[in-house]
Amino acid sequence: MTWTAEEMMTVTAARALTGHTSCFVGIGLPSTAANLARRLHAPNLVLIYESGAIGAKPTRLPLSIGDGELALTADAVVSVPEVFNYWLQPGRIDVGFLSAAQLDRFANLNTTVIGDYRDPTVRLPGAGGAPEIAASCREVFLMLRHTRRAFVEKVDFITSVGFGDGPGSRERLGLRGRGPVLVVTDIGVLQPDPDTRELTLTSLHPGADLAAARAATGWDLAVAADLTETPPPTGEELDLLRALVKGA
Amino acid sequence: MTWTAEEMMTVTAARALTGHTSCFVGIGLPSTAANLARRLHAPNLVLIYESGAIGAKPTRLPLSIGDGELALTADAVVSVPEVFNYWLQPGRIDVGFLSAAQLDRFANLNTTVIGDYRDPTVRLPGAGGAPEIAASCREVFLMLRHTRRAFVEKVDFITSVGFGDGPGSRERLGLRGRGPVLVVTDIGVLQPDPDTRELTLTSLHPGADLAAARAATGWDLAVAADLTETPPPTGEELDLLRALVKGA
Amino acid sequence: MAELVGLAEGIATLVRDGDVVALEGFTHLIPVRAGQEIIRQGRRNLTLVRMTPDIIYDQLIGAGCARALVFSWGGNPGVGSLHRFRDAVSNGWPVPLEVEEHSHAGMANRYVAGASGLPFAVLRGYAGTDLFRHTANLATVTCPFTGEVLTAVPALRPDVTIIHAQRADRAGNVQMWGLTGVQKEAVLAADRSLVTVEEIVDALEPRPDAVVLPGWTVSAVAEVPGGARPSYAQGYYDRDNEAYRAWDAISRDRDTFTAWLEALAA
Amino acid sequence: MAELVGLAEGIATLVRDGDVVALEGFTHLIPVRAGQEIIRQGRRNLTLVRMTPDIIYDQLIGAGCARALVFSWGGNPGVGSLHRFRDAVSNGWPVPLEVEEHSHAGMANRYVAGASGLPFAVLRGYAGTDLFRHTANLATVTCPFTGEVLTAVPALRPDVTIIHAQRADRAGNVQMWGLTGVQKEAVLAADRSLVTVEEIVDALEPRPDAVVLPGWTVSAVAEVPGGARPSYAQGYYDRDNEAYRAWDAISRDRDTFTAWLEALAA
Repeated sequence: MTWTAEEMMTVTAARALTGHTSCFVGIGLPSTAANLARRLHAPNLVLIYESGAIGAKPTRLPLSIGDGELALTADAVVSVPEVFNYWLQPGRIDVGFLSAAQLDRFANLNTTVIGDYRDPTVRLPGAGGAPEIAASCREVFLMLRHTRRAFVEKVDFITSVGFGDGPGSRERLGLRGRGPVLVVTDIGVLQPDPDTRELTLTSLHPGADLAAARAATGWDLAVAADLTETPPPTGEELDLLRALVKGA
Repeated sequence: MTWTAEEMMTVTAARALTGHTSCFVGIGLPSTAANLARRLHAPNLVLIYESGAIGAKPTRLPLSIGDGELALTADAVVSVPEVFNYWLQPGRIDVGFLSAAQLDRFANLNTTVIGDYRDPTVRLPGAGGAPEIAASCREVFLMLRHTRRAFVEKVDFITSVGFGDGPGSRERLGLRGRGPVLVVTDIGVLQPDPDTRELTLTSLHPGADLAAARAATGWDLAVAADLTETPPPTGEELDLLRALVKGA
Repeated sequence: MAELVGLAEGIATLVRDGDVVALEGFTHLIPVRAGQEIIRQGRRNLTLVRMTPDIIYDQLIGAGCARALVFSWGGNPGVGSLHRFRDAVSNGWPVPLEVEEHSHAGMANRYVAGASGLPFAVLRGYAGTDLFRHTANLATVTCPFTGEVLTAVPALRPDVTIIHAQRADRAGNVQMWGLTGVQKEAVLAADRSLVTVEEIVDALEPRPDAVVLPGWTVSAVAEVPGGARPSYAQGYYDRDNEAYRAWDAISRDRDTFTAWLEALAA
Repeated sequence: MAELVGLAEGIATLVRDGDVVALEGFTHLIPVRAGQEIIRQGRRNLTLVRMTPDIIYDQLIGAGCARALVFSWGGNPGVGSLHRFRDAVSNGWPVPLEVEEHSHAGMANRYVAGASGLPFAVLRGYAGTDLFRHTANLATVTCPFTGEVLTAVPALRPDVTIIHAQRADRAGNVQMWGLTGVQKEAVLAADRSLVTVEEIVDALEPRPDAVVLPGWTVSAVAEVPGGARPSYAQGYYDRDNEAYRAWDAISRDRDTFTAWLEALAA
């Protein structure tokens, strides 16, 4: 059985979502992963979209966060100010999904510009909900491709804070969530070291090798002593995922 | 034709409400006056109840501000925080109705305590929406019985600010509404002097006399040079008012 | 997820002596039966919070459940004064009652701050009033952009908030409609919450002017038909004005009130 | 009271050169047709405000209507970048574009402050980000009760806000439903407002998840069926994804864009 890198990422993220977890999801891979988890092992997962759908249960993948399907299947539909003020800010939401164009070893994220802010090489979309998702969700999951362009020594712009410059940073900044606890890439899985907060490779996807991971990382990559292999996607996982994506 | 003092007050207040005025009304005489005006000369009057009914068109007088009739006939039903933050605070509402247990010559109002705050002679209901209604409505109408106990030299507690200690007070306090422009009592009508802001008797109801007004006022009552007589209630006004009250 | 419980069980597990307890419902959907269950279970030293304390708070105060009241308007709507509240404030009967009073705008914003995870809220309010001289929990804050001075009120975070709603489903999702006041904010601001409902249904069909509180935001739901009487429950019953008038007579006098209290306990 | 107008008349009377203009609609009910009418009428030096500038703002920017953009996320949702926006930021084509960027939470709260008549709003946001180094309109405020330091954002008060809704009645009362985003706040925060609607009806029957803006809070209402295409209008039409993808090709190149612009003007 074969699968794509994207399928491996999506299945790995979906597995990390369990129970009654409430989950702040954007569109794209996170939404796919969360909806896959609801169809697999986490039927009670609470999906919250920043467009105002609380407890959405889409029967197909939404085309955008404005998809009527989200409003029509939600437990409650609220205004955008309410989503951020009453739901995200107080830390009610367990998991927030984010991605980025750049991240550093402390999982600080850049979605604003590549290059100089006033004269950028690439102008990116900007912050959106990310700074407050990174600050206030109880935990943050990251999903992004593992490349040297993305995994950089220093991000060009800190759009969202991971662990700042290391231990104690989040506390000093008054960020109440635990921060990024899981980074799922197309090569493997990284998790912050409990002491140094530095992202550490804890698992390699089937077929990926450590040299590739190091080569795709712009800093000297820390590797867990007990580096494991990510269990491959099961037939059920792949079937459900493919049906979900096809249905969109 | 005869009428009660309360009917005279209600009709007089109703006449002052015209056009598309938006009106923040409580229960009791103000609600009766506003609903009478809608049935007389101001069918487009917008009634706003602090319980969250924006543009209520009750077919009968509400029993309380929680009356379902208000929600069922409103243009929009909103939360209580929204009523105060989005509707009252920005100064969107033209007229606010208030009453009080005590008022002074500058129309400062007391609805909190008679006597000492910590050891009151009479504990009154308190502020409710009054301080912000008095601060933020474009204009304030007052309705209360004209007695020496109510019209006092100095209120025991300033619950809501009229003109403070005179000209400039509202500006210094950052109160953006014009303040009380009309006081309707069972004896007559008082309006603030344009220069001194002191309440001045501008009209006496039919049958009331100036001596009675002076006797019922706890300070040396200012009287307008062109003191007029309030036009008596018309048959139509009384018929509609009585039907309205009977229907409640 | 919200647990489905009986009213007695819900009060027993969620409301503790000394708690800060908010019962909200802005003249509509007042959780009267839940308040009376607090009296029955003999809770003491509660700090009672409510924008509009009316007869249910008069009953709680008269029964000696409260050591403090945080409020913005206290009265028997359309009838007159709260005699048990007055007796507690003026004579300390049956126990002394501390009072912290605000305006409606201030109380509403205190709940908003609590629901939003903020320590305070900003409003244009209280300016020039004597509330600033007597209410400790007020301050000013200066706009960092305009220099304008505004009023700040601290967040309200009740230990437990109790409200009454029309419906819940078996997963504990709560639906209320009509005038829903400050109830959503009061529940989201609290550590724990109990919602009494007219009925528990299989599914909550969407309807106009409805507010839904997902079950995972509520601690417990109890089916209590008539739980808001004598106040309104839109779609179920209207206000029983006679009961409000009758309360005036019952509450005027300590003996008639005590007799009422004994009848309630019986 | 809201006046019922044609779209061209509404834009002509309400939108002026140099205005601060907000077109809101959070990926649903985006006022696309109204934005294109602004291009047709050749408005210049606008400060465009929008949480999520997408293809309609790419069009306005490419057409040279804007001197500044205030936003929190700019992109072609599900497709990629906004090429006209990038060209303006990187190369000043066709005119230089000043950028003031925020987070969604910051923008939403800026509208809330504007709608509430407050000069600023308080939130837990931006902490530790480089936004503080590059966005002038940010400050901190200290809680007078706890001493905690929070972020302050200034109120947004557009000269004119434009939104698209499903329905209005002949008195100009506006009804929208589904995901209604920040539109109520954006309208209440503005001096003037224009609402385009799918249809004008005799009566607005109440319905679930509906937000109503009374006619007296709106300057003008224009009936513009399909006014939100290619975005959604719940109950009327779905998103036209193909159009979003097509925009990527049209906007990539100045010449193809210019041809599109001439076709629009024709």
